[in-house]
Amino acid sequence: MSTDIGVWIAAFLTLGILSFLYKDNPFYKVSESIFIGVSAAYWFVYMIYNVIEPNLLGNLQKGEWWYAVAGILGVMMLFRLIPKIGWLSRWAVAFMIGTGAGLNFIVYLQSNVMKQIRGTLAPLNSIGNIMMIVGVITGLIYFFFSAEHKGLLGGAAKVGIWFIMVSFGASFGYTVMARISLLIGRMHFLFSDWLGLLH
Amino acid sequence: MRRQIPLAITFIGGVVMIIQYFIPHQISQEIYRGVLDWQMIVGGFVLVLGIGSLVTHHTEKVKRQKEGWGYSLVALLGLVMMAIAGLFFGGMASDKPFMQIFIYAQNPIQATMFSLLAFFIASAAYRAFRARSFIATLLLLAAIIVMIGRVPIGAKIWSPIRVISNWLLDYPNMVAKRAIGLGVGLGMLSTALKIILGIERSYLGGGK
Amino acid sequence: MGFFRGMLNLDRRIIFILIAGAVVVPLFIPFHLKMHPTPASQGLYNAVEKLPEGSTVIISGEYDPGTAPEIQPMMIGALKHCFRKGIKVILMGLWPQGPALEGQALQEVFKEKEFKEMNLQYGKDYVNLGYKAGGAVVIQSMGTSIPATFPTDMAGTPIEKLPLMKGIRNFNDITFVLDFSAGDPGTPAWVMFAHDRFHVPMAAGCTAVSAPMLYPYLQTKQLSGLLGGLKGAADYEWLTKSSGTGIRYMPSQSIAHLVIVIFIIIGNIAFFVVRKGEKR
Amino acid sequence: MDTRFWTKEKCKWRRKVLPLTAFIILLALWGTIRAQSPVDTLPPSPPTEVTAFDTPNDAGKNITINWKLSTDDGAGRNIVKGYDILRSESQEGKFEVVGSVVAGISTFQDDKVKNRRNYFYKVRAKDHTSSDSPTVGPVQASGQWYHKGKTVVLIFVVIFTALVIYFVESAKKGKKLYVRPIPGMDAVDEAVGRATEMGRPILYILGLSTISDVATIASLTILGRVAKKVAEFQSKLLVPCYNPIVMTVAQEVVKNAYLDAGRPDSYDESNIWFLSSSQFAYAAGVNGIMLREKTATNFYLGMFYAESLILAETGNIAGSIQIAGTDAVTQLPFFITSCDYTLIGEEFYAASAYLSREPKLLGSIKAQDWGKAGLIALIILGGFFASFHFDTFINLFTVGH
Repeated sequence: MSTDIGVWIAAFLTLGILSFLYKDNPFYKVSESIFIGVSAAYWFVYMIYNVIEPNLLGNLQKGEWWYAVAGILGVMMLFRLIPKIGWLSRWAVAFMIGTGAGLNFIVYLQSNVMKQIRGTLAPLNSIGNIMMIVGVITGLIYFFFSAEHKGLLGGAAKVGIWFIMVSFGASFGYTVMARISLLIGRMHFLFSDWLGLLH
Repeated sequence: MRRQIPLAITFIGGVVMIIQYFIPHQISQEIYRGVLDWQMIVGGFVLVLGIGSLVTHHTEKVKRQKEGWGYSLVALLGLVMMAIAGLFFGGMASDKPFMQIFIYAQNPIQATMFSLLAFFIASAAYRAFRARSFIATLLLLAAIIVMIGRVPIGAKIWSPIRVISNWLLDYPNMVAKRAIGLGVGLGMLSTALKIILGIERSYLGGGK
Repeated sequence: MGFFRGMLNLDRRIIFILIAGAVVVPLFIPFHLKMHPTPASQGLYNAVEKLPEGSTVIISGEYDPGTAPEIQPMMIGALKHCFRKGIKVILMGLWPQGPALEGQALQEVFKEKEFKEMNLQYGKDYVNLGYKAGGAVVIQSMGTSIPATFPTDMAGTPIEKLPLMKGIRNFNDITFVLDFSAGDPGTPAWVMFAHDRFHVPMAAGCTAVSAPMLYPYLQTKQLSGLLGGLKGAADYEWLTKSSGTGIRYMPSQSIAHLVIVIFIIIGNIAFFVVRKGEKR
Repeated sequence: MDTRFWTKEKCKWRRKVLPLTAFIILLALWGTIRAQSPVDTLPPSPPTEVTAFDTPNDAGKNITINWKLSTDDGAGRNIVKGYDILRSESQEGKFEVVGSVVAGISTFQDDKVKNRRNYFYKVRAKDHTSSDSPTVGPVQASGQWYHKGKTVVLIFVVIFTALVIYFVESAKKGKKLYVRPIPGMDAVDEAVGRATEMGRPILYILGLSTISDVATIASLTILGRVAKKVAEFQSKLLVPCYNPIVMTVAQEVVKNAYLDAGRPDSYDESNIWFLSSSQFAYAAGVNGIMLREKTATNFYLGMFYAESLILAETGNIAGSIQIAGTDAVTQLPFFITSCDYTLIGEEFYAASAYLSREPKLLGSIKAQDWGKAGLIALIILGGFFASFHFDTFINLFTVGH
C-alpha cells in the first residue's frame, strides 16, 4: 500500500468519479466540484504563463508593437462587464469570428475537399476502387437537400447511408479498444500504485 | 453603426485570411502568424470573463444557500487554492504546489473521467446494437467484427476475422468518412462564406 | 420470456460491474496470449532493429497522463530496444507533460536488472531535452539547429556540457526519429518536417483512435512503421521479447471485448425472442 | 539447389571442405581489401549538373540547390558518405559550408540567405577525401506574391463563392426552394413542448470549440431558434459554456431571441454561464447538471471530442430526449448510438438554415448541392481519366505547400 499522501488523494478522487457509475452521490459531487474549481484556475494560470507572458508581454518588450492590438482586442472583450460600452466587445468578437471563418474556409477547402477528392480519383481497375467511387458518390447523394429522396436518387441515398452505417459500426468497434485501455490504466493505478497488490 | 462596424470587421478579417493563403510572401506569413497569436491572446484575456462568470454562479449559490451550495463552496475553494499556488508559490515548476495539485488531483480525475468511457461504450453498445432493421444490423455487424478482430483472442476464435476487420476499416469505413468529410467541407465552406459576407449574422444577436 | 424481457431492460450497472471484472480479474490471473504483430508494428521493429550501434535517435513524446496507458508501454519498449542495441537516445516532447512521462518511462526501464547493469549514463547514453512550445515550428527550427532550439536540457544544463550532444547540429546528425503521440501537435508535424523536409527516416506510435488517420503515411512510406494503441505496444514487446504492460494488459483487453460482444449477442437474442412473443 | 549435398553421407566430406572454403574466402577478401585501399584515397567523382535557384512559391530568404549524385554514390565504387553544400557571395570568394546531407540525397534548401543578394554555390561529395562540383551562380532569393501551386484552390473558391451568391440572390427574389426534412429539426417543437409539459429545463451544449470554429457559429444560430421556441413556451433553458467568448455571444443570442418572442423579462443571464475550459471537467459538470436538474431535452450541437459519449450516455440514463449534431466525424458513431436524433456532418450545417426558413439562408443549401453535384462529376471523370492513365487531370488536384 502506498505511503505517498498524493497517491491517496488521487485514489480517493478516482473512486469518487467511478462512484458516479452507481449513481450521482456526494462523493462524486465533491470530486466534480474540486475538478471544476481546480481546472478553471489551472487554465487561468497556464494562460498567464504560457500565452500572456511570452506571446503578449514578451513580444511587446521586443518592440513588436502590433501585438498591442491583440491586447486592445482583449481589453475590449472585457468591456462587456461595463454595460455602457459593452457593445464595443462586439468588435473583438467580430475579429475572432471573421478571421476564424476565413482561416477555416481555407483549411477545410484544402484538407476536407481538395485532398479527399484527390484521394478518390482512382482508376476503376479493382473492386476496392470501384467500391470507393460508388461509396463516395452515394454518400454524397445522401447529403442532397434540395431534392426529394425518391426514385434513383432515393435508391442511391439509401446505399449511401448503408456505407455510413458500416463506417459508424467499424469506428465504434475500433474505439472500444482505446477506451478499455484507459480503464485498464486506471485499474492498474488503483491496484498497483495505491494498494500495491499487483507487481 | 453598432452593427455595421462589426460586420465590416468580420468581412475584412475573413477576406484577408483567405487571400493570405495564396500569397507566400513574408508579409502574408507574418499576418497569418500574427492573427493566430492574437486569437490566442484574446482567448487568454476572456478567461477572466469565464472565471468571473463561474465565480458569480457559485457565490450566488452559496449566498442564497441554494441546494448543493456546499459543493459550490468546494469549487470556489479549489479555484482560489489553485490560483494562489500558481501565482505566488513558484509557478508551474514540477515540484511546486501548483503542479503537485495538478498531478495528484486534476490528472487522476481527468484520467478517470476519460476511463468512464469504457463503461459507457459498453452500455451504449448493449442498448443500441440490436438488429431492429437492415441499417441497424449493418451497424451491429461492423462493430462486432472490428471489436473482435482487433484483439489477439479474435484470431483464436476465428482467424479470418482479422482480415475482414481490417478490410472493413480500410474500405467501407474510409469511403463513408470521405463522403461525410466532403459534405462537412461544403457545409462549412458555405457557412463560413455566409458569415464573411454578412448573410449569417445571428451571432451578433437576433436574426434581424 | 420473463428472463428475456428482463435482459432487454437490463440495469446498466450490471454491465458496468462485468466490464470492471473483465478488466480487473485478468490483471491478477494473467494468461498467455500469442501475439500476431501487424505489418505496421513489424515495420517499426525492423526499422529500429536495422539501426547500427552508436547511432543517435530522437524519441519524442506527445502525450499526457490521460493517454499514458496506451503510449507509455510503447515508450518503454522503444527505450529498451534502443538501449539493448547500443543506440544513443535524445528524448524530447512537444506536449508539456511528455518529457516528464518520458522520465518516468526511463525510471521504469532502469528498474529492470538487465538495464540497471548496463550502467547507462545521463548525458552520454541518453538525454532529455524537455518540452518546447510551438509544435511544428519547433521541428522546423530543429532542422536548422538543434542546439539553438534547445539551448539547455530539461534540467537546465547547457547543452554543450552534454557529451552526447557534441557534434549534433541538426537532423543531418540524427539517424532516426521515433514519435509517440496522442494527438496534435504530433506525428503529422514530424512527418511533414523531419521526414519530408529534412529526410530523416522515422516511425511512430499513437493511440488506437488516431491510428486510422496515420495509416496513409505507412502506404506512402513516410513512416517505416506504426504502433497503434495497446495492441501495437503489445506487438512491440512481443517482437523485442521483453515483458511490459502492453502484453500484460492484453488479456484484460481481450476479455473486455468478449464480454461486450457477448452482451450484444444476448441482447439480440432477447430482442428476437420478445418480438416473436409479442407477434403472437 | 541440390539439397542432397547436405545429407548425412556427405557430412564428413563437408567437415573437411568447409574450413578450407572459409580460408580461401578470407584470403580473397583480405586480398581485395589490400588491393582496394590505395584506390580508396582517390576522391569520389564530383556531383554534376548542379542548379541553384530561388525556391519557388515561398516567403523568400530561401534558395534551392539540386544536383546529380556523384557516380560513386550508390553505384561505382559506392564510397560517398554525404554531401556538403558550400556558399559564397562572390564567384572566386571564400566558400563556406552551409549545410550537409547524407548520401543518396540530391537536394538542399539554404534558408540562411538574404533576399536580393548574389550567391554562388558548390556541392562537395565526401569520403575520406572529397571533390567539388563546379561553381554555379549568381542566384538571388526573393519572396513571391502568388503561389502558383494553389491555382486549383483559387478556381474552386471563385466558383463556389459565385454559386453561393447566385443562389442567395435568386432566393431573395422569391424563388421557391425545397429542402428535404432533416431528422432532428422537425422534433425541436415537440422536444421543447415536452419539456414545458414536464416542467423541466432544456439543456443546450454548444460544443467544445472556440468562436473561431464555424461549427460553433452554426450551433449558435440553432440556439437562437431554439431559445425563441423556449421563450414562447415559457420553459427554462440552460446553457453551460466551455469557452468564455462563446458564452458572451450565447448570452446575446438568447437575450435577443427572448426579445423577438416578446418576453424579454423572462430572460435570465445566470442560466448561460461558464462551466470549464477543461474537457473532462466540463463533461463532469454537465453530467451533474443533467442528473440534478433532470433536463427533459438535451441538445448537443457543435464540435465534440471524446467526451461526446460521456454526455450522451448520462443523458440517456437521465431519460432525456436527445438531439445531437456535429461535424466531428469521429464522434458521430457515439451520438448515433445514444441520441434520439443525430444530424450527420453536413446535415448539421444545413439545419440552421432549415430551421430559420429564411430564403437567403436556404439559398446557400442549394449552392452546396451544386457543389456536391460538381464533385460527383469530377470523381466520375477522374475515375475514367485515371483508368486511361491520363494523370495530368488528376495531378491538377495536388495542392502545393
